Amino acid sequence: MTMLLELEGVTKRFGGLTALDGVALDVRAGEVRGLIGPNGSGKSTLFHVASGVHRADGGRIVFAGEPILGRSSDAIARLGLARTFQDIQLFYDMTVLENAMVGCHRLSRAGALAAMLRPPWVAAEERMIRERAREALAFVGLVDLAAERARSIPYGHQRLLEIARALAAEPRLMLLDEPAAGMNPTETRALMHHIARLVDRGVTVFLVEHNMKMVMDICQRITVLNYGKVIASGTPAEVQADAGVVEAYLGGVAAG
Amino acid sequence: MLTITDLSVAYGPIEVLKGVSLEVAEGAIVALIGGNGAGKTTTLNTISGLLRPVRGEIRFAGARVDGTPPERIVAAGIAQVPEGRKVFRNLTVHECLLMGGLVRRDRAGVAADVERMYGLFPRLRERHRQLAGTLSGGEQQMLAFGRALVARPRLLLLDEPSMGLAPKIVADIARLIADIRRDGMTILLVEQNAAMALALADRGYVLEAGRIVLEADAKSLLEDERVKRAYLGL
Amino acid sequence: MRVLLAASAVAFGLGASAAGAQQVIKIGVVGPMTGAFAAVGQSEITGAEMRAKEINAAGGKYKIELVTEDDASNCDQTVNATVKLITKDNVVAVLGAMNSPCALAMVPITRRYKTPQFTAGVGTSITKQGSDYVFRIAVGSIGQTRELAAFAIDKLGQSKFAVIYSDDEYGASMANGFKDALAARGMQPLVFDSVPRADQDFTGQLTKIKASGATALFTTGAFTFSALMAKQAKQLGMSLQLLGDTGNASPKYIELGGDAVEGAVLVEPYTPADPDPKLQAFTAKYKQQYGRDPDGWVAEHYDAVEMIHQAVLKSGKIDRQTVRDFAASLKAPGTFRGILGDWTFDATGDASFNLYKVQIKGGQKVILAR
Amino acid sequence: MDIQTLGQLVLSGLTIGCVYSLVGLGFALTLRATELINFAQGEMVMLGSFIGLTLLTTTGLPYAAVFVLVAIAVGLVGVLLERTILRPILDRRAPLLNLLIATLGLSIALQALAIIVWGREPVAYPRLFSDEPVMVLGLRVQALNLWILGLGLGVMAALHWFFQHTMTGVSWRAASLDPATAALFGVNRRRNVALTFAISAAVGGAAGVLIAPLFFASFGIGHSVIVKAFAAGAIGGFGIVGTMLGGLALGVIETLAAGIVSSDYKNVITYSALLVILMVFYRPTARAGRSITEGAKVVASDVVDLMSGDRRRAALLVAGGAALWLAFLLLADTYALRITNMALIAAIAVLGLQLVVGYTGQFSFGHAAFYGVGAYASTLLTMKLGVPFVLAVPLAGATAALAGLLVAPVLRLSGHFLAIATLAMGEIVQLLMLNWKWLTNGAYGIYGIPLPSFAGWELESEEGFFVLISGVLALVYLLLRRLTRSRFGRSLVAVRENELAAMSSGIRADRQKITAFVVGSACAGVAGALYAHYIAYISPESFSFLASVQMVTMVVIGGLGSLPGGIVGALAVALLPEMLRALADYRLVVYGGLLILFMMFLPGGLADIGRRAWRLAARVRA
Repeated sequence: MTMLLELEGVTKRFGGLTALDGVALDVRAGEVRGLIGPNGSGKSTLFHVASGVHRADGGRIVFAGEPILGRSSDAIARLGLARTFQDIQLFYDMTVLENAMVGCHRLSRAGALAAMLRPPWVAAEERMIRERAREALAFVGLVDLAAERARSIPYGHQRLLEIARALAAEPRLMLLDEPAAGMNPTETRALMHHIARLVDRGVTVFLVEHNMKMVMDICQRITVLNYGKVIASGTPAEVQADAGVVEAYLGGVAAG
Repeated sequence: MLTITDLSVAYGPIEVLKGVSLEVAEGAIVALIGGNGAGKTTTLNTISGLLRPVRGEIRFAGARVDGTPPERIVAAGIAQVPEGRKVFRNLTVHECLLMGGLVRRDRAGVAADVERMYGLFPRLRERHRQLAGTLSGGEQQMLAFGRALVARPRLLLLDEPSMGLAPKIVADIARLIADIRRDGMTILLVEQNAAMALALADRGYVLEAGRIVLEADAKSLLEDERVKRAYLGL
Repeated sequence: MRVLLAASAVAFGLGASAAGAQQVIKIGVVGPMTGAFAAVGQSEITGAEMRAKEINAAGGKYKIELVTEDDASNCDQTVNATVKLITKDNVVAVLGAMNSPCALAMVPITRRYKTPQFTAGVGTSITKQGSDYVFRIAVGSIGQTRELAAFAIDKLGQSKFAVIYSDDEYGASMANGFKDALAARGMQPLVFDSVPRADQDFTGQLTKIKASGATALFTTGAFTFSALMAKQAKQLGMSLQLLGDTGNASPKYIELGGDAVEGAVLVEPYTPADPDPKLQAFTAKYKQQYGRDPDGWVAEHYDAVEMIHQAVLKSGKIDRQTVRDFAASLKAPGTFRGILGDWTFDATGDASFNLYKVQIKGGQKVILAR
Repeated sequence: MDIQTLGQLVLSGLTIGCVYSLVGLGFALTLRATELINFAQGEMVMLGSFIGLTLLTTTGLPYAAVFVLVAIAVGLVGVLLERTILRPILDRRAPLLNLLIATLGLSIALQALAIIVWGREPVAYPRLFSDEPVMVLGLRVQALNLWILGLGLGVMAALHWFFQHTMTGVSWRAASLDPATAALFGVNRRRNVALTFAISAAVGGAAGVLIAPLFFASFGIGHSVIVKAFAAGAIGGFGIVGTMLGGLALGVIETLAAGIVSSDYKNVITYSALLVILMVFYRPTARAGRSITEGAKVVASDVVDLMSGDRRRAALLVAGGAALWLAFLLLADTYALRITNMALIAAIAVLGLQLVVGYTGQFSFGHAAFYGVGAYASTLLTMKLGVPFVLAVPLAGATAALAGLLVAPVLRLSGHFLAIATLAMGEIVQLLMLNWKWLTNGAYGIYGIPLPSFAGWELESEEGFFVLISGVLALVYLLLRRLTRSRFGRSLVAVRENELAAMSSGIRADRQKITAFVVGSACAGVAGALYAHYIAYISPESFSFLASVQMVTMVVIGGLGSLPGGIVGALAVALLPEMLRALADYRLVVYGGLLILFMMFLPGGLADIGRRAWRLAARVRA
């Protein structure tokens, strides 16, 4: 198994606060990897650093064999890393379909000049984009809402739309930041099903989630972050048995 | 003391709370737990008057307060320690504490209460001229507590007080909450750290996707299998 | 929009029929009634209006109707307004614009529609476009500055000049004219600097002048600018012989400048200081109607209206070409005499009359020479 | 230069700097409390100068007393304006751009009202103090300057004290940092906004009564300082102390520049310094703040578009448009054609701006600069190099595009910093037109620009121009329509809607923004070229900041993010003042008032009306 994403000694500081403190972690191609930890432990920061939204202050990040620390988020996205956000980030005034179409950006190439002159290949490309976007929507079951504005669809669907947009880019690695947040149990079950199918399509998934049941059920390996440091890494069973993890999650208060 | 009945709140077309009802008895700590996005913060912000409900009502000490502007709510005796602390970064520690007493008429009383907070949190006294943004996370949380307490509330709303804090400091915060309660404060505590919240609370509610799915006294919630699996990671 | 235009046409039609047997001479006036140069536009309108009222009150064969359009010193609006005056209001001649660039922008239009344009804009290029239909009713920048420079050198004994101009077409024309006039006498200004039009603080420029050792200062631009220069020079304790062109010849210059402009020497086409009874009567009448002394612009537009009136009277035709030909025929003194004296236009359409050299003494203008 | 002179320059710079600081504070305060750039701030200065004059001449009160009274009076005016005009718009959560246009309308209307009340001519203040200079540290200083410095610095000190040491001041600062949390502790947002407007207007009025004795009271007095004052705020990061220091620094810099270097380049130096400061210090804050177009009912997708969906309907629309066009060509009179032609030229430039502002969400206060570049390029190419018209126009577009590319680095800024940077950029371009005399003929401008000619046939008639201009407009419209409905167009809207998500989808946000800006500049360049050959005379004055502001107005009135809206907006804004000619003095009062009303009741622009009407029609037919 090859390593798709590798982090080594990654450190990120915000002012006086050290959000990530020498984090080392690797994601293997083809696995579903979980990242858990208390709120504020640095999980989202790690995703931001890995996807280029924030620049790490130190360490090494390699994605698909290329060092990516210091590259911009769009450059990293073009390498095949797609992601969703904890606080959903959609193009709210665009339609559901158009959101997914923007996801196809990395797979197409028509620029401003081509758009104005519109040679035949541009029309073909546009059709391709539309098809792929529809397919991505169909994958998460949103195709019926294609013409709705992203703003006006329910919260759970907005989360799925973010996943569809990421999927439309045909990524190698998908980072999902709390995909089940705000979903009811039925929606969460459907989401788990979607993630399993993603893996079947050959997409590697790296996710942050608070819903323990979901994490334990679908992840092959889990890394636990606390106070910006990795405190445990291993299979769900190993992590659950780790005394340090229990301590961190319970915040030092005896839980009876 | 606080009674919420069938509360629904929406951001634009999207309903975030779908008929929430809960009750906080005088002198009690009530925990509201749930995952991110479940609607916990929305509940607190609606109580504080920052959001207007679409349906339902909120009664505080017998009077309806839903739809009342936030400055009246805080004057009526409900103060909030918001999620992520939200200290005023470019104000000094002292000014932040004074902000807590903004709606109070008695300047002398505010000054005395600020002094009391310095007694309670000696770190804040040391740094009273420093900008709040330069404090550490734990110190900011103390400041946020102090700021809310200067308002002299009867009901304190706490939004994720443990968030992003080291275990040792979380323990300090838990002790602080217990102390405040011992002085007779009523507290509505929103937490993702369910273990900590339920250990402190008398009663607990579980919020999922805008609905209350469980409610019971805290002890029995801690024993509940669903809660254990979903929120305690056990 | 067409409805509105139609409505205004109807309104004009009614106005004409109410005038009865009198024939109406329609004259267009375009200039700045709003914006930074609104005060200059005020002189333009009132001058034309005063003569029009007199003619109408006399009840002769012809009645003057002025159609006034604001251009806010914006050349696009000038052109729009000119087209409106010519094609919609069917005026026999257009007075304006006041701002040289705007007057310049009008030239292609008045030439195309063969409509005489009488402008007080002094910019050199206005009459250089080869149009037969443009007449400058003021003394151009070259003529003015030549007279001013000669007077300053010969009669005031100055040789160390500083020139500060506002950075627009007017200021540049005047300043360069002055510089050329000095060069013709083998002199160079010690300071030759421009200021952005919106600026109001000139300490920097004045400091430079002080350092240069100049003894005379020629400022050109809006009179507000010149008055401010004078005030700030005085505040810095500088005593300079101030020189000004016709742009400063407004009574406002003295009012705004106060004792800072005491001693300034100006050239102007009209001065209320002239003891000539006819001119004194004109001054008194204007003052009674508009509450201040008339300036050169007032007199120029007053005369222009009368010139158009004369052209129509002489030919008996209300016709653009007739008015143009009449103006073009004024080659020698004696054909048409107005407040400013005998009117003549050279081949390019430039008017020429002697300018008064006046000095401000005790807040009043005193004639030094003509 | 001796130390004496240097001291004199610095002192004078500080005096004018005081005024920049005060007016700049007004900008900074409203900006921080409401994120609004208040164009009417200059009119508070104007009101201050006139009210001060009236009080001085009628009551004979001492200057200091008048100063205080004026500050109070103008402060009350500020509250009144906030209550009646700005609050209703703020309450609708209208996009910031709409508010900006409303304050612009307010500024126009107040200036026009001032003309009606106080007349067109500037009025000198009565002499307040002896002209005898006082010697301070070996410098000759006028008593007046000392008063200005003293009162100005006094007001600033008082404001500083207010914001640092009173509970109201502290709560104001808290609310400007984090309104939601401040509300939790009892800061009433509305009251806070009203307070902000009161203070901003009061310091503006105070500034007016300070500068008027130096510069005369006139309706345009505020106009001359607001750009510099805004720059002062930007230099100080729109902080309270920062703006005070920024204004003083700016005053000193520009006075020294005029005294030591050349006054020709004084403002070039000032604006360049401003650009450098912005680019160096304000990049990190780039992504902060609400976007200017947020909340706008912008067209983002083709589902709400008029043309798509139904081919027959589209054909009908095109046919109807063509018929209207032909009817206008045949029936309109010369004047109507003339003003329509001018408006259509503006529309071409506005389409380009629509791409930048409406689709990309970037602010530009310098669009007229590219219009000017195009005008000069085509003029010089045809007159100096003999390039034929049909080649000169596209080349002018290319030149403007190149100019757009050159200044594109400013696009790294965002929000208000981008606004001020584009403004400075526009001013610099205009100043270069003035100062590169060998090329542009400086302030004289260039006259005798040849008419368009096609293989020896000269275009002269208004009808001919109408055909030419509307043809170019149609072409530009078609190209931009294709552009906006493409992968590229979607990526622009994506960047505007959510830059973070756009970049995470692989979109090079900076490059897309720059491309849009360059295309927008090219449109302006083509429009400028047509303008030059149509009007036959150009000078730097035609391409000022005000022209840029008017283009932004056209975009907003037309409707953000709508290409047909851009055209209709240009027509409406260009033709409205012409239609109001009959109102004479009241013309601009009505025009300004209409702008305000429009922003109050039609925040979505004319495009929104069109969309609603279309949907209604579609429903009726269905």
